[in-house]
Amino acid sequence: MPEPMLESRSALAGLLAPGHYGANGGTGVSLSECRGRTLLSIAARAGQTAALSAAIEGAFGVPLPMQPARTAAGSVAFIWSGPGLWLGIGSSTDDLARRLATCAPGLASIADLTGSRTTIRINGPSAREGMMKLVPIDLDETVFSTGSAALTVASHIPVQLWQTDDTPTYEIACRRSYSVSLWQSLTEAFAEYGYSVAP
Amino acid sequence: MRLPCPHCGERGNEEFVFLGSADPVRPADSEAPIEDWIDYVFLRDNPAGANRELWHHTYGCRSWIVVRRDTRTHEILGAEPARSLPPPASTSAAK
Amino acid sequence: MTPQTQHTSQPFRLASGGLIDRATAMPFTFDGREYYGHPGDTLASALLANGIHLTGRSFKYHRPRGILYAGPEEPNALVELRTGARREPNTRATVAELYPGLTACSQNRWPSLAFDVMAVNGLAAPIFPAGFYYKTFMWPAAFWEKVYEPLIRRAAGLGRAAREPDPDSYERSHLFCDVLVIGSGAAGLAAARAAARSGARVVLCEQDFRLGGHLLSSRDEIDGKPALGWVAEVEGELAAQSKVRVLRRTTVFGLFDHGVCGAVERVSDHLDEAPPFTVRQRYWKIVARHIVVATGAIERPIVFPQNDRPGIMMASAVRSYVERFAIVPGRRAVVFMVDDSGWSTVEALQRAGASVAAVVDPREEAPERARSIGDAKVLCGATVTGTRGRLRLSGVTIKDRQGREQYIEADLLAMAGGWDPALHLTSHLGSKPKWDESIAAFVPGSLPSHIDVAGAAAGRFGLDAALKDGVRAGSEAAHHAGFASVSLAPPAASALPMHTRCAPSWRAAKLDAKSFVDFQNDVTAADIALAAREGYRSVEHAKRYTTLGMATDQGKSSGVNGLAILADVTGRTIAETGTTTFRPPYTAVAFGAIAGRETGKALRPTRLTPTHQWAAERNAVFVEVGQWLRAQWYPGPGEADWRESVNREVRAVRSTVGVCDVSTLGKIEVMGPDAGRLLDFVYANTVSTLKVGRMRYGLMLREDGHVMDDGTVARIGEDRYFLTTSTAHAEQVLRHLEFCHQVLMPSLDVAIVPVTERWAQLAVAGPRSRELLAKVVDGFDLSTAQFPHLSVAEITICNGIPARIYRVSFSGELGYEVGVPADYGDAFIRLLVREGEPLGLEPYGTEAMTVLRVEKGFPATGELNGQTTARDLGLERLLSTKKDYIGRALQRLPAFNEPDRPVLVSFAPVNASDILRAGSHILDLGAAARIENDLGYMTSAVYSPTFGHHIGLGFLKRGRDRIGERVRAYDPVRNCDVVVEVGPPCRYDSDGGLARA
Amino acid sequence: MRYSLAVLLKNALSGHAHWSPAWRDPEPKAAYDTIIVGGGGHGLATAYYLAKEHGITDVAVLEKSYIGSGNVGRNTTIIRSNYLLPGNTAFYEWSLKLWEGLEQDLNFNAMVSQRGVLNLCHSDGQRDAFARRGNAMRLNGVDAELLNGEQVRELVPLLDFENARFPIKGGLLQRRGGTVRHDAVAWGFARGADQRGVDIIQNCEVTGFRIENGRVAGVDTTRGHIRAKRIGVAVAGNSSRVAAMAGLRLPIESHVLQAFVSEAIKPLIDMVVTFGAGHFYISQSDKGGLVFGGDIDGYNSYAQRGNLPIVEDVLSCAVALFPSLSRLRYLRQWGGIMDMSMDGSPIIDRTPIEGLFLNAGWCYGGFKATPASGWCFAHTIATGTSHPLNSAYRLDRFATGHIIDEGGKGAVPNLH
Ligand SMILES: Cc1cc2nc3c(=O)[nH]c(=O)nc-3n(C[C@H](O)[C@H](O)[C@H](O)COP(=O)(O)OP(=O)(O)OC[C@H]3O[C@@H](n4cnc5c(N)ncnc54)[C@H](O)[C@@H]3O)c2cc1C
Ligand SMILES: NC(=O)c1ccc[n+]([C@@H]2O[C@H](COP(=O)([O-])OP(=O)(O)OC[C@H]3O[C@@H](n4cnc5c(N)ncnc54)[C@H](O)[C@@H]3O)[C@@H](O)[C@H]2O)c1
Ligand SMILES: Cc1cc2nc3c(=O)[nH]c(=O)nc-3n(C[C@H](O)[C@H](O)[C@H](O)COP(=O)(O)O)c2cc1C
Ligand SMILES: [Zn+2]
Repeated sequence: MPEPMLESRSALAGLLAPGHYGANGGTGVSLSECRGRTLLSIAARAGQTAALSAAIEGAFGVPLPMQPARTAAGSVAFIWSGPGLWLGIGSSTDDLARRLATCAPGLASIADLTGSRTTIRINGPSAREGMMKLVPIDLDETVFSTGSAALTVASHIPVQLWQTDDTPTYEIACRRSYSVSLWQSLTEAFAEYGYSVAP
Repeated sequence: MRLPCPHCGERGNEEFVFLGSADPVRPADSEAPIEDWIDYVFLRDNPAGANRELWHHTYGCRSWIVVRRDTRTHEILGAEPARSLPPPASTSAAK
Repeated sequence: MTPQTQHTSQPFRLASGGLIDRATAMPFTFDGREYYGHPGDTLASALLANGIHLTGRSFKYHRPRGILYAGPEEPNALVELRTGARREPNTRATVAELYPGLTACSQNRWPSLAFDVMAVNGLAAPIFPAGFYYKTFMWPAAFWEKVYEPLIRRAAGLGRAAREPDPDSYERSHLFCDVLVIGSGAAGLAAARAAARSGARVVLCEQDFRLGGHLLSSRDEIDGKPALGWVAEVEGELAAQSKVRVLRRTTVFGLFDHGVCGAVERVSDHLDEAPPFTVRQRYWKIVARHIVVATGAIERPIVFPQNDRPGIMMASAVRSYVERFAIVPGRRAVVFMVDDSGWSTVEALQRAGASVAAVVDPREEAPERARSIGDAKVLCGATVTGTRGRLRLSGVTIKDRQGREQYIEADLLAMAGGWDPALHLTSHLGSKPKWDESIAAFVPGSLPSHIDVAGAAAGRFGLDAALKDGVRAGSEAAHHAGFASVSLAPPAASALPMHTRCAPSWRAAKLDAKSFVDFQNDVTAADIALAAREGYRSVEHAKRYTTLGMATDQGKSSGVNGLAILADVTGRTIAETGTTTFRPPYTAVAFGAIAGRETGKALRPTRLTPTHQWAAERNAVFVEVGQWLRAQWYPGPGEADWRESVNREVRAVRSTVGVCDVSTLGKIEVMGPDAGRLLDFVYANTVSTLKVGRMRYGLMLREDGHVMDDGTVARIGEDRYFLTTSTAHAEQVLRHLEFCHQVLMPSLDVAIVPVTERWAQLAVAGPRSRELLAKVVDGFDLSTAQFPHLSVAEITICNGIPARIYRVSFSGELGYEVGVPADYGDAFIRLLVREGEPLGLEPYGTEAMTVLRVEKGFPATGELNGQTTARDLGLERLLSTKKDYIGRALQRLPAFNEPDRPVLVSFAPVNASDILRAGSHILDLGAAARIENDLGYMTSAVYSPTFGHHIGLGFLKRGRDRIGERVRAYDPVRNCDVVVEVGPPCRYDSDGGLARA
Repeated sequence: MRYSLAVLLKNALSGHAHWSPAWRDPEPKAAYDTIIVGGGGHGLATAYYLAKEHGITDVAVLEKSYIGSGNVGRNTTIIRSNYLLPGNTAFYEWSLKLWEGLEQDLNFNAMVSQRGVLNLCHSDGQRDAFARRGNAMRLNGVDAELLNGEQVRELVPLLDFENARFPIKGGLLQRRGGTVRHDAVAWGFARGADQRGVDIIQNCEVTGFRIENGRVAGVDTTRGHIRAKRIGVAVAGNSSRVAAMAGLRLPIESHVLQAFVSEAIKPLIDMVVTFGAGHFYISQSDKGGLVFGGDIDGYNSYAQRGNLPIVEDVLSCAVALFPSLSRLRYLRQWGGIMDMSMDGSPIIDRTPIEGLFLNAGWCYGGFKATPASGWCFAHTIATGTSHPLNSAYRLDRFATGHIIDEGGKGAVPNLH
């Protein structure tokens, strides 16, 4: 038997050198990658959406969002990903897949997507202004606020994003193969305000 | 151009892929008269005015939606998810 | 005088007044000479301050031309701004903001602006009327392209484009608002304030670098205070509100469907160079629920003989240069007006110390105002019949009411021809402007409910009207957007009420072949008459025949005069004649601004595979496959060219083992109790009969009967299938599945989830692949008995890492594909290579993969080109006869069943050293190279190290009957013609024993 | 009045006061032998060739607006015959041959400029597909050259070879391809037809067909009823609307295609260049404007205007391909209504209604077809049968499966 474990590698490995970049000493926003998350695609079986949401609420304390939004309890979050479809997020210790399988047998089709998306957190006073260069949707706080989520496109890259606090903080996820291109778009967009990269 | 996705809200048309008219109904099965098939696959009303058309929210929720739109003015007259529409004849046959 | 003071002096600058900063002198050069201006200047105003009117040459006759306007509607004063890679031809001096060190050059002249040899065109003008080129240059036939056309092309065009890549950067951003106000004149400011007070999200765009519109060049008062004070007050109020955004230097260039507007902000054009991290221009894509167009009005020139000399200027521009820029554009002026706003110009000139030698007005009586006009000679019922002066106006000939002509010396002629609402944007969505006889101008036609027009843009001239209308439009827009309107009393204006007895600017004089209508394109009144005479009577024909309104200014100044003259010569009314169509952009937009960052390498995102970093370290040569970058081959030490590398890679797979990243294949998981039913419907062959743990080849057709894609289908669980698609068709196939489910079979209980990026998928192929994989799987039995060809299993590797293993071969050898979570792909390939190298492993790229599959006769992109059928590919056995599926019905059409259709075969050169090339056509030996003899074509061709010669795949008529025969592979575009022998598609291990072993 | 330099000079002496109209403006007669619906390039060319080749001069062209108001007056003017499939190549080559003699034939300078059409390729697969096409052209006796990257660089040095997202690997060059002055084509054919007796009737919209016993008898128009024995419909983007008046449904959708022109500049781009890794093509007009375009907007439309996503795409591709164009400005954008057929190829054929003929489905490539289309349509109308050159362009090919799908895109019009 060779080496027992393989090392996991981020698609952005080598790109996220901590430091300050761009204008203004890099204080506009901070960018960091959200690593180590379990991602699951949760699809409700026909006619079972309500039952599935109830089962999940029972197990995790939050229901599934029924519109483009995010519900979260601790490190577990559910993000609307289309009608009858959610992205389940958990930390590696949440054991999300097994808990879902046990709480909702026959109610959902689940596929493991861990590692298939790169998620970047953007936080700071210029986050909203900068994000408007990337995505063609309205992020004004009256329209898109903490708990909101959307599927859209940034420079030809399909993305999913959601807001996690009022700073504001956004998390933007793209398919893994697009990570470097998305990172380049983000850093170009935020250079005007200055950004820091956090480990 | 802005299209109202029934799930995601109003979005720019760059997020969508257009397929064509939503009117043609797939014949009940492959043994249906060949004329019906030619009609379904190739012939279109192509109206100047209200048109029911299929769009796919490719960069959004990936739903197929039926949009009613005026082809002269581009005015949007309505939109609904394709899957909520009464099933076309062929579904029963496929079942 | 020291040279310094000589240079800094601006002889035509007034000692006081204006919105310029006299404390700072800014040097700039025009045509190589240095001058000075001030912050607040445009290039045009700075030139005028230095007494320079001559700034350009016209398009066709190369006539000397001067500055006509003070805004973006300028047709004449076009310059090449900046130099080198930043050179911008055709830049309007009237909008170029002055910055220290600005460099500009006149254009379309040789050798110099003052002496331009092409001005001989002007002498030949009689033989170059509108459309002359359609009537001549036809003899001898060959001369058009060899002689005439190159000459015409060289003479045409205005400035010269840069020839190096643009060093500046651009970006796009998005804005959403309840109310977009376009224009910051009295109407726009009033509208923005009213909308903002009601709580709406407001965006105000102003193309100028200062807010205020006409107020910047007037002495009007609002609410008893100077208008500029009111402007500052509103500006302050707007700036204080977080829901309001004011964008200066931002032109809204187009209105598009459903409230989408395009705008360009010139972020750094007023600077020598964009500061670090700052773009030159930003393209704003604005989505507005309501739009208030408050774009003002554009003053119309008067058409009269020789109305185009430098020194002839619009009356409103003269006002603007005097009041806003503190310049006196001439010492001795004549004012020619058909509209009363010209009186303000008379007053402004007099205030600036210029003498007004005469006021010429074809109307019969002067208004009240004329009485207090000092010593200016007021000639009512008079007209201007001609002008003099080569490079600058020297005098004006005037014919008075009695028909007597007099010549008056003057260096400035201001013309006030009336006003045209700047309604261009309102036409972008298809609304036709309508003629309003009461103001002798076109006004916006009926508009979609989310667009309103206010102030001069709506034909409501006069400051009072603009303010009232702005308040109305702003509150209504906010109201429509769902905000409670707040009642707001419009401010009161002191300005003189406008009276409307404007006379036609195109009938103020007797017209001739030197009465210019379109200044830039040299279209004269005579040209328009000629067009009508020749039958180009429709306004659209006249435009195209004469090129009226087709220059860089898009007829902002010439449009109405032109069509009014056309109406006169064709005996129709202006309303019957109609206008041509205004189209975006309102003013011309830099390509780079719209391209933004999405150009160069960033034109499209680049998709990288999970093993990219490793491959790069291994010096892989990458190839673009759609948006993906894939390793094409891995050069080895001492290898002379790519072919050697590929041969080595192929041999390794055939003899030991190779590994290839195939993660780019589309991967889709289809789950749920009805998954099998859906897949039976989308695949031509049956899927639902697969046993769990098994997989098969699957063929998808389009509904029109042709092949869409192929791939594999694996049954992972009772209700779970895993599909692969070709890299190229991944998105199309996914969308197609979603279509079949959501549109055709919505009642099926199925979930379709793309999982392409979940897996780093590595193909491990070759006789020793099993041996290699045995080292990494966690105790999984890879033997054929336990895990035969076309099996799938969910396993773990390397102590517990989840993985999927597929026994499948695209090379014909014993082969597997292993999927590991994408983040492990990098480590996994490193591990495989480390463990495999002692076994003889070579990583292989897409090139070797192609060789391997061509040897096996497997179709790929070249064969699945959208034009081929299952039968063409020899895959008819996959067409189920037991079920309905997409594409089945049309298999019945005659064309699908013709025996003559070219079918898939392979080719090998008879002379083993001959090279085969894809794209060759197939002919019978001895047949003439004519299309009637065309038998088919080659779709793929590779050098096969296995066979020691090239082999190809392709389609050949009746190919199956011709195995073993010789034909020609004819490739004239590459000078090749090779005798080849026809073979079956599969040349390597045709019974498939190796893959099953 | 014949055009020549001498005539031009003579008229110059009289201040151009004696030019006569290029075509008359007659009142419609009550009846014609043949009516052509649509005063675009194809309709006018059809009338011209009916008169010239078949001696049929009792013809009216009915145009709902001004002649040339449709696609002939709003296209990007590219002509070429670099087609792949049998049925297309010979037809388009015949068209190119007609272009080559058109000015002398019409006595009207349409500025046919054979400056070359270069299609760039960016991958080996694309190069092979170009080779297949180029070879098919050569088999048809058409000029075609396959260039490598270096040859392309020499020909068009302003292209980006350093920083391209999709590196340029070569190109397919047809030197005899080029551009033609769009409006002049409509005007030249109109003048030629008028001189041979054809009535060109503008502002005359066809609103219905009179059909008696399965045969056409005439049309209703906004200027009254007009009888005719034969009617040819050549209304491009409006084909479905007009066909519907005769109860026909067509394998066609109408889509908007946008085009753009830049400010005029001194000569910069010498030939027609098309991008192979995105939708973009460009040429420079005699006036100096860069004329360019890209993909169709992608949705059904009868409005002659489009939206921003295509504008963005086109200009991104422009700057990507030619980085030095970045600071140039575009001046105007407009749209035309394309008759997008289900296989991307046209129809020139009889219809199930006797005496009614159809010319449609030109997608965004019908300008180059104008002379041959008119020539073949005239033949079909005059003789009642297809000429071999248009024999593949049958209306019933969809029912037999003999589709002509150059791109292999299938029955989705917006993909062609
Ligand atoms: C932006 C753009 C770029 C293009 N680029 C190229 C190119 O580079 N090369 C190329 O080969 N092709 C190009 N094309 C395609 C080409 O222009 C068209 O295929 C071709 O012009 C169509 O034929 P036509 O000239 O007869 O059409 P049109 O000029 O559209 O003629 C049809 C006429 O029918 C009239 N009509 C419609 N309905 C009625 C009615 N009921 N009664 C009376 N009259 C009616 C219309 O008003 C119109 O004048 C382009 C098209 C567009 C829009
Ligand atoms: N006869 C006359 O004397 C006469 C005639 C017309 C107007 N006026 C004066 O003009 C004013 C009318 O007020 P108003 O507000 O209607 O017009 P305005 O001309 O004062 O303001 C229009 C503003 O819109 C801007 N603009 C135009 N197009 C734009 C675009 N596409 N994008 C961004 N900005 C754009 C202009 O730069 C200008 O600042 C009054 O002061 C009135 O007295 C006088
Ligand atoms: C090849 C070509 C070149 C053109 N060049 C110009 C031009 O230099 N200036 C201009 O204003 N319009 C130009 N146009 C666009 C026309 O003005 C007009 O927009 C187009 O013919 C569509 O007509 P419409 O806008 O009236 O609907 C050009 C059009 C074509 C087809
Ligand atoms: Zn959606």
